Amino acid sequence: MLINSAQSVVADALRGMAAAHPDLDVDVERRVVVRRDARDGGRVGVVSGGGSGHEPLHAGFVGYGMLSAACPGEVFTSPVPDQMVRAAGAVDAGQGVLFVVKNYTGDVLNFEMAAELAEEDGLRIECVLVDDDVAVTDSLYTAGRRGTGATLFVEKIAGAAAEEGAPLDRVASLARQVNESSRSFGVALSACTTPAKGSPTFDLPDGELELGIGIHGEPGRERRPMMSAREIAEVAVGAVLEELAQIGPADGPVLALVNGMGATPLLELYGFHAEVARILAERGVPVARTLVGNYVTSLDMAGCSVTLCRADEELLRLWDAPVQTAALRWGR
Amino acid sequence: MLINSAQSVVADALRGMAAAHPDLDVDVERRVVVRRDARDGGRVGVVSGGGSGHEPLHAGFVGYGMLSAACPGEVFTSPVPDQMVRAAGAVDAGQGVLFVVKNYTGDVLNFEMAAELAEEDGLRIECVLVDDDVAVTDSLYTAGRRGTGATLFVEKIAGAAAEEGAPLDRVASLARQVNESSRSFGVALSACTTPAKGSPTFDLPDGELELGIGIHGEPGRERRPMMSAREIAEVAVGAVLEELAQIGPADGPVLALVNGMGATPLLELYGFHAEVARILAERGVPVARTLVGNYVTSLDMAGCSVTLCRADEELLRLWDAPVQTAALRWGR
Amino acid sequence: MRDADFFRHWMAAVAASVEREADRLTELDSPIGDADHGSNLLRGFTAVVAALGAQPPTAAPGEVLQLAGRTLISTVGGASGPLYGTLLRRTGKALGESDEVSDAELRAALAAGVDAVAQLGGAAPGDKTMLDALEPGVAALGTSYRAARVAAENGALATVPMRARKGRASYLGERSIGHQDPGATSSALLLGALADVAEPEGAR
Amino acid sequence: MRDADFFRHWMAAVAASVEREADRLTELDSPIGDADHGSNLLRGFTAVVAALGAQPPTAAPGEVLQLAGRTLISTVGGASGPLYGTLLRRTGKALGESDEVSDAELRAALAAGVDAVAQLGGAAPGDKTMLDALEPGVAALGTSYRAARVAAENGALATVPMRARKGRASYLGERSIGHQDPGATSSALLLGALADVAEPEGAR
Ligand SMILES: Nc1ncnc2c1ncn2[C@@H]1O[C@H](COP(=O)(O)OP(=O)(O)O)[C@@H](O)[C@H]1O
Ligand SMILES: Nc1ncnc2c1ncn2[C@@H]1O[C@H](COP(=O)(O)OP(=O)(O)O)[C@@H](O)[C@H]1O
Ligand SMILES: [Mg+2]
Ligand SMILES: [Mg+2]
Ligand SMILES: [Mg+2]
Ligand SMILES: [Mg+2]
Repeated sequence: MLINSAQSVVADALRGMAAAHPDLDVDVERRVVVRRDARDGGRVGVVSGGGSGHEPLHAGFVGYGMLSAACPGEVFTSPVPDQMVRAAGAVDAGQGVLFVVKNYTGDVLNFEMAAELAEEDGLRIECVLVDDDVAVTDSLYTAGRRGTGATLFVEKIAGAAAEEGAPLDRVASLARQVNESSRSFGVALSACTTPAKGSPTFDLPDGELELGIGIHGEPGRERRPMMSAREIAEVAVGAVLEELAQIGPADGPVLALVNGMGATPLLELYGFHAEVARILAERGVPVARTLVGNYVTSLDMAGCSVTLCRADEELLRLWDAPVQTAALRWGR
Repeated sequence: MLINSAQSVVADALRGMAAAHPDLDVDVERRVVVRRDARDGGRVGVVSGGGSGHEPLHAGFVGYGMLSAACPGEVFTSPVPDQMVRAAGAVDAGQGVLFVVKNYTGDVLNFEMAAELAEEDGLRIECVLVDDDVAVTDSLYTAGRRGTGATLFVEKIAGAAAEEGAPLDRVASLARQVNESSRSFGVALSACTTPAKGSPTFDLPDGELELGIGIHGEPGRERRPMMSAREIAEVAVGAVLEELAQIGPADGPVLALVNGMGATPLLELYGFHAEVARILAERGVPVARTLVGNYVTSLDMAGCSVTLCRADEELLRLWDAPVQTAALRWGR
Repeated sequence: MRDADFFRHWMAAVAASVEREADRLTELDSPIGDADHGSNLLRGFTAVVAALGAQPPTAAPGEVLQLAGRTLISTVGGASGPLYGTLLRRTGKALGESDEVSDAELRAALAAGVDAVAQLGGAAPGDKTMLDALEPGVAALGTSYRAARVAAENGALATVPMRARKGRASYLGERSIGHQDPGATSSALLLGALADVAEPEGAR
Repeated sequence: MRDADFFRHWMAAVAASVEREADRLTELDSPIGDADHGSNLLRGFTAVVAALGAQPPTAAPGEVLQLAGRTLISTVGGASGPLYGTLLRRTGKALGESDEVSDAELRAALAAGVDAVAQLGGAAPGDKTMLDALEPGVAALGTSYRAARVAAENGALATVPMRARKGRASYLGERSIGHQDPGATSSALLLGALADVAEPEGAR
């Protein structure tokens, strides 16, 4: 691994972000990355965070039109409440703050505690839970669906609404709409290696893959002999469309995120996207916008995920709105 | 590997690019990716290409303010002259075309043949060779320094000049200036696996690394026991600065590219950049602009490279100029 | 009666056993989790020991545990940070402000702490979580500290055949069966350390 | 005298041996190259066979080799595409337009082709490239086709201890020593196929 030590990985990365992005205010000690002009213009703050190892999520999405601040935890470990409280304080311009929380027990508990503390400090806080991963059934027998690729959609669209001056309630309800309209499915072709463990988190022999993985190096729901990109796309898109159908009848196009888990070459990812696009076309699902790349990663895991979000005109407009962050940039 | 077959990898990726980027004109059959509005405005054309497996280089850099067209070869195999001839014909607006060629025997020979053929068709062609990799000594005993990270700088700055309407000679001389002002050094923490071979191109045990690697999965100049990010940065930055010093005394700041080889998590890459930035600061080298990410990759190789380019005010201005491509985007 | 030093020793003993067992906890967290439980608790209890070292020596037992809990919340993250943090904070609060507490008071306070964990995390025994060690362990305190240790250890072992219904392991469904829960394992360490401090080797 | 069919058979024989040896060529290209030489030539000679199949049967020997060369240039890429393409094109050009060529004419034409390769790539024998098999191989054609095959094979073997000065292997410096050059190996296949076609098994 390209590291100094397992202990220093997150602090080192934050020092690097500070050096690379002068428009970010990076508190390496307290682990908060804040957009320098977060408080100018009296906007609603949008704060997210989670375990590290998913870069560019979240810190790479801090900036104009997206996140006001991000709180990176240890690798695959949700941040602690102190970080979110500090971030909320740093970005609040009197209009309140939205917490974007991926649905993992740790993230939920820590953000909840932070919300309580920040509210005690007099801030208005709303939380939106992201739970888009269809590989996990949302039932009494699980901690609920995981938050994965849809996080990018939620952060982009909530950030755009906040940038426009939408009030907290509206920013929060848009964020919830995006989450409820999004579903994801992920596949691993290799396990990943956390700095602390130093060896792959599970054993996945060459020639096998895991279907229905999350983004924390945990095994998926099912192991299979290696499949072609075409077959993998069938499974992933099929699973996502099936769950989207349960929300209700389609009423518009989708936003598509074809996401690499970290170690899958862009060459392969584009080839995989060709299959995704073909399948969507065959099933009559119009795609309004597409993003192909490594956005919500799992360290050095090889694999990919597909996220689709049903987008009405308002969501599309907010998706297209200018954004200027380390990892996502257009229109500005 | 996330593929359909080793034979279809490049065609599949091009189908995916076509689906994801409607503003690109992707000829999957003939393997040419052209900016749709390449001929509007009567600009000089800037065409590059090379073996596939380095994505987003080059096709990810086709668009406003950068490349007019790209010619992707098979994986790690330079494209054939027919591709470059076709690309030149597709982008020429009467102002001539610059070929940006990485210095590998195959690329040089194929681009040279293409230039001859295009000139026979009546086009004005200039070629610029990119050879920035200091791990290879440029002597009678080698094929000369390899073209690696500086390719991004050359393509961005030549593209910006062309976008502004600079004539072919000027675009070419700027491109040469960028190349002559740039040096790179790369390190592999793992080998990569080409689809055709299906297993790592060389054997690199855990706990060892290769110093001075290129971008084609070839071994480097030297194998060493694993080093820390700090130590690797010392070696890489030291080697680059030493070679830059031989060009002449420093007369301004540098552009820095801290580049991932494909499978190195962004978390680690930023941590590595922290060391690069520290060393540059300690040695009194001012950094004007920084790019951290996977830009000039080697399939699923883990590792990184450092490229520095001495930039005068004109180069900085052209670097900052708006760019809108799949993989590099700002100011627009 | 147990004074503040008793609780400081307990926390130091937990820190020591977490340090000893960190790799095993992370290992257990690999097949059914995200391979961080050991490093999470190591980071947390190292910080607890440092925080308690900086706390005024006049602190009451309840204050010791509350500071330990707050420190876990501020340094661990993940699921275990808020859960163990709440366990110790609530236990500390229940102990009140007296300088010495009886074993019966401690037992009642720990029971309140475990309830708070169940409430916060929404889990019940049988869900394959730390509660599967904490509940039987704390219940057995009525017998002896050593009995609590044994009950917690058995509780941790009993998670092996369970199918997880809370936390990350629940994502695996059927595939979570056959693995011991890391949090239940660390809970057994917590109660084991308590037994060590309350009934030291020599006293056995 | 050798007619156009002789050259078509030669190219088909090269395609067959490249198909047989593709994995080995790629394997040789791994430690000192980029692991594509086998697939490059397989792609190229498969296209050559297809192109020749579509060529009018009236084509002269020189036209057969020129089409083969152009096809390699248009389908292979890499270093070997232009180099082998030039070898065959230049050889074809040197054969002129006659319907039959003598062995002596072929020998002279191949020598011109090899010179063109040396000129295009700037390499000389001893640089650990295809020239280390082509030069001695074509020189030995004066003796016999079989001698050419043997000389080319020996030339390929002789690249093992060489330090590369051209192509990708040169980047490795000292570390290129000890490996056989893939291009020299495929050149030996090329001349071996020529020997097979010119002096078939039965004739030996
Ligand atoms: N809802 C819950 N209630 C009680 N304990 C839980 C719950 N969710 C998880 N746990 C415990 O937390 C442990 C995992 O802790 P840890 O690995 O530190 O956090 P994370 O799961 O966030 O990575 C599990 O083994 C389990 O015992
Ligand atoms: N300058 C050169 N002159 C002659 N032959 C060369 C030269 N450069 C490379 N070669 C030959 O080309 C072979 C490699 O071909 P190939 O692997 O297909 O292309 P690439 O090196 O572009 O991947 C080498 O083994 C060598 O024999
Ligand atoms: Mg965790
Ligand atoms: Mg090649
Ligand atoms: Mg865990
Ligand atoms: Mg090669």
